[in-house]
Amino acid sequence: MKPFSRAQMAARVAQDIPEGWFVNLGIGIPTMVADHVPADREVILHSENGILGMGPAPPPDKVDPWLVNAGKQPVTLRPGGSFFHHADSFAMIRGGHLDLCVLGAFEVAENGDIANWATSENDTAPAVGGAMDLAAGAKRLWVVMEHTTKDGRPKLVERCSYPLTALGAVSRVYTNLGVFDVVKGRGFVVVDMAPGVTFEALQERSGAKLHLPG
Amino acid sequence: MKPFSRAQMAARVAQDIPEGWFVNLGIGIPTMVADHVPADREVILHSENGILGMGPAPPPDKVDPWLVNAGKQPVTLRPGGSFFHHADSFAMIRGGHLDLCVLGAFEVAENGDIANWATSENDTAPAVGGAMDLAAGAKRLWVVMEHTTKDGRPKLVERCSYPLTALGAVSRVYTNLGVFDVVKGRGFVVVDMAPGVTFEALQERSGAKLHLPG
Amino acid sequence: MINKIVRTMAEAMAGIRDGSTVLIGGFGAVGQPDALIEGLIEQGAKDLVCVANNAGTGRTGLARLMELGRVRKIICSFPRSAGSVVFEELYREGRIELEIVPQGTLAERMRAAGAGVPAFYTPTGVGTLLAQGKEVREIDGRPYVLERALKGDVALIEAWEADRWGNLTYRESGRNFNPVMAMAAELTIAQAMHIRALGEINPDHVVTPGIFVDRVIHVDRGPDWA
Amino acid sequence: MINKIVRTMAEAMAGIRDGSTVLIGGFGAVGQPDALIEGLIEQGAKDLVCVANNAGTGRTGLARLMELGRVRKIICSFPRSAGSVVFEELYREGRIELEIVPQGTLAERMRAAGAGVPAFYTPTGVGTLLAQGKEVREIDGRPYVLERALKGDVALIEAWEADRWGNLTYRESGRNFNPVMAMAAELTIAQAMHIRALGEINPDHVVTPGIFVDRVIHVDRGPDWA
Repeated sequence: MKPFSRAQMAARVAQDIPEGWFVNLGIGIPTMVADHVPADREVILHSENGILGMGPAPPPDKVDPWLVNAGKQPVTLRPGGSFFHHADSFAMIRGGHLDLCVLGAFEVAENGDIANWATSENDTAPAVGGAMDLAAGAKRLWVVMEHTTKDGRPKLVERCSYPLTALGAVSRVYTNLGVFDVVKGRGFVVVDMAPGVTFEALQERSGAKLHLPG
Repeated sequence: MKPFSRAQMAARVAQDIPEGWFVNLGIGIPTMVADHVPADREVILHSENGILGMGPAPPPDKVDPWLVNAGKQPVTLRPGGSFFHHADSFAMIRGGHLDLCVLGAFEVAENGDIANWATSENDTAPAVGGAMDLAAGAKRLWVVMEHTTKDGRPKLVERCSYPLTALGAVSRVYTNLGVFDVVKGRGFVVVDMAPGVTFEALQERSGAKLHLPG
Repeated sequence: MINKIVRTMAEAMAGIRDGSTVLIGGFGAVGQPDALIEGLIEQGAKDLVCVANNAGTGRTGLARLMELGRVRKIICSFPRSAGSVVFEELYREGRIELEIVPQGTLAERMRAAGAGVPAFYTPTGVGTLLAQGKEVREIDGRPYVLERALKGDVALIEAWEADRWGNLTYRESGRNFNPVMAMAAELTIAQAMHIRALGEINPDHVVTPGIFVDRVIHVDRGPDWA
Repeated sequence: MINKIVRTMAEAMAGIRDGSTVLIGGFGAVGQPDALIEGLIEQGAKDLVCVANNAGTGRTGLARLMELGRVRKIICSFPRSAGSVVFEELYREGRIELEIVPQGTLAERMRAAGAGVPAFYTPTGVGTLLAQGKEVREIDGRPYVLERALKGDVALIEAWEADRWGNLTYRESGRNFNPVMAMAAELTIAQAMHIRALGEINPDHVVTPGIFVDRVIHVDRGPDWA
């Protein structure tokens, strides 16, 4: 079994994004997706702090203090990019104008529910940021995450046990072991598997029933 | 009895507007108010089609086709003026950011109700424009109008008979015969009278009880 | 390469269906997408619901579209403007539906549609004919009317500058309803006085980011408007 | 002559009362009105409700204000950022109230306050902990949460340019919450990198018209930010 590396997962997502889409990438592996979009494919990145057309990080001597992404890291702007305020930025998100949002998650349920903002209901000072807006608002929500937790618990589940971010929002999940469509009325459908991974091995590491396509 | 002329009514309103106010002037006599604000007093005029800092009409050879007021007449922009879209413009109006709106009216009631957009409930194709937004939204609503209709019916009334524009919105009325505060729980209080007008003559031409100040 | 700039009016109008709700920008003649309205007349879609501040003037543009019997309903704030002869005829004869909406409510309903807000409360119209049949609710002691988002299938708008990503700027009071309608429609089509190279519009000065725009066509109004 | 430009921080802060709700602009360090926050610390108002995207970092600025015990409650989307040590201490000890709001709901609630919308429906948060106790309503088959406008007594914001009428522009991602907060507060105070003569800012490029701004103070962040 040869699980996908983080870079491979990011590349796999990037490969599925067509030219012209407006895309918001969450923190972590999702952010890495940008580096894997082919240079000749125009994908327009949105950052919830008011940027469209976000480009890669600048070299250290070219940092512009006025230009950061949602993770507060220095970024650049591509020609054709634009700036706007927070209400307009979230109007884009909540009004269904983003073609895609890619987020990490603690759990994804077979009905598309996602839990990615708080690990327990008694969490000290939970922090939600824009996750609920993005999950509820984007046209499509894809999740990229490890297939299981560090101690081996499945993250593809029947019902989320952590506090929810949004209901029925996820349409696709990319893990280090495979790619899954979330199909209404059916659940997780296996679209792709990492090299050497079998359906049985995948099912064993999942907390919900997996389905084969067709 | 020497009623105020339209120009005098406009001048009387202008005199009561302090420096620094943001003001929207309706069509008709209200528009004329702008010409009577002293040149050294900065009053910032708002036009609901997305202008702050509106200036007077340009000379015919200086007309800019991109710059019209809410009555679709050519205007100018003062230094410090700005342009914005309709939702932002009405956010200013409805969010209570205008210090004053001055409108014409068919009727004003002693409880501050105003009727100024439709003369009958069966009117063919009524047209409301921004009147309801302005009447409900501005911090203060002043009305400028003739004291009676052309056939002598009073326009200051106990209850409006025409379809309402807004409830309890008017705080002051300027007519050709006088100036009236609309005081909650009391009604029309006479603040000023045109030369030669007596309280009795005024009361005779009004459809609601008038009060003397104090 | 993303390129939203189309060369012909036929391309600009492609796919507009009968029964569509069409948002039409402009305030009077300013910022009104005249060429696109002509294009729509040419294109042929009928049974339309048109949303605009006014109900057309003279016998061209929106008035012509109505005169041709292609408009089932008009949603506007001020139908009875100087020269709205066609609308008045049709309205008198009961051949067009009218939904009259306060101007600010009209703008806010479209902004809401664009921002994912299905309904909102407003003080405008409380206690008037225009609130009849609508939910009224007291919030912190003041009554408000519940208004619904107003979404378009198509928006026809006019811009000052545009680039191939669909970024737009507007000129002076030509902005008016255009940016709000751009965000409220499934298919937003802009006519623009000037086409700029990508990156030529200062990113701080873009008013409508390209995410709200699907097609752009270059329409120069001529020297009077330059 | 209208002149919203004040010369001293004491003038800028005059009249801010104990118990005020203070909206604080910025996203991380960008567009954050550092000088005004220092001014507020100096000014002394206490028992404050602070609305900001984050809950402060390190031991300066908003974190310092909290450390001094002057903040009763914080309303934000992301309190637990790198270096939010003061907030975490106070929160653990139960010495500060927290209202956590999704970032878009936070922005929209303030925009609503500025636009005269007392409440609106949104899909964000439906079925989550953050919708608990809130009205949920189905509109056209989808459930939405009712959210209330969030108004400030004071807004502290940072701009790029300002003039004496209070017109403002912003720079790049320094715009963020600033224009929204400007419209949502009774008293809006802006620190600006550059003061321009009246008319020097292109009227098409003004982002926050002066109607939303009460006081402006010139604060130059220095060459790194120029």
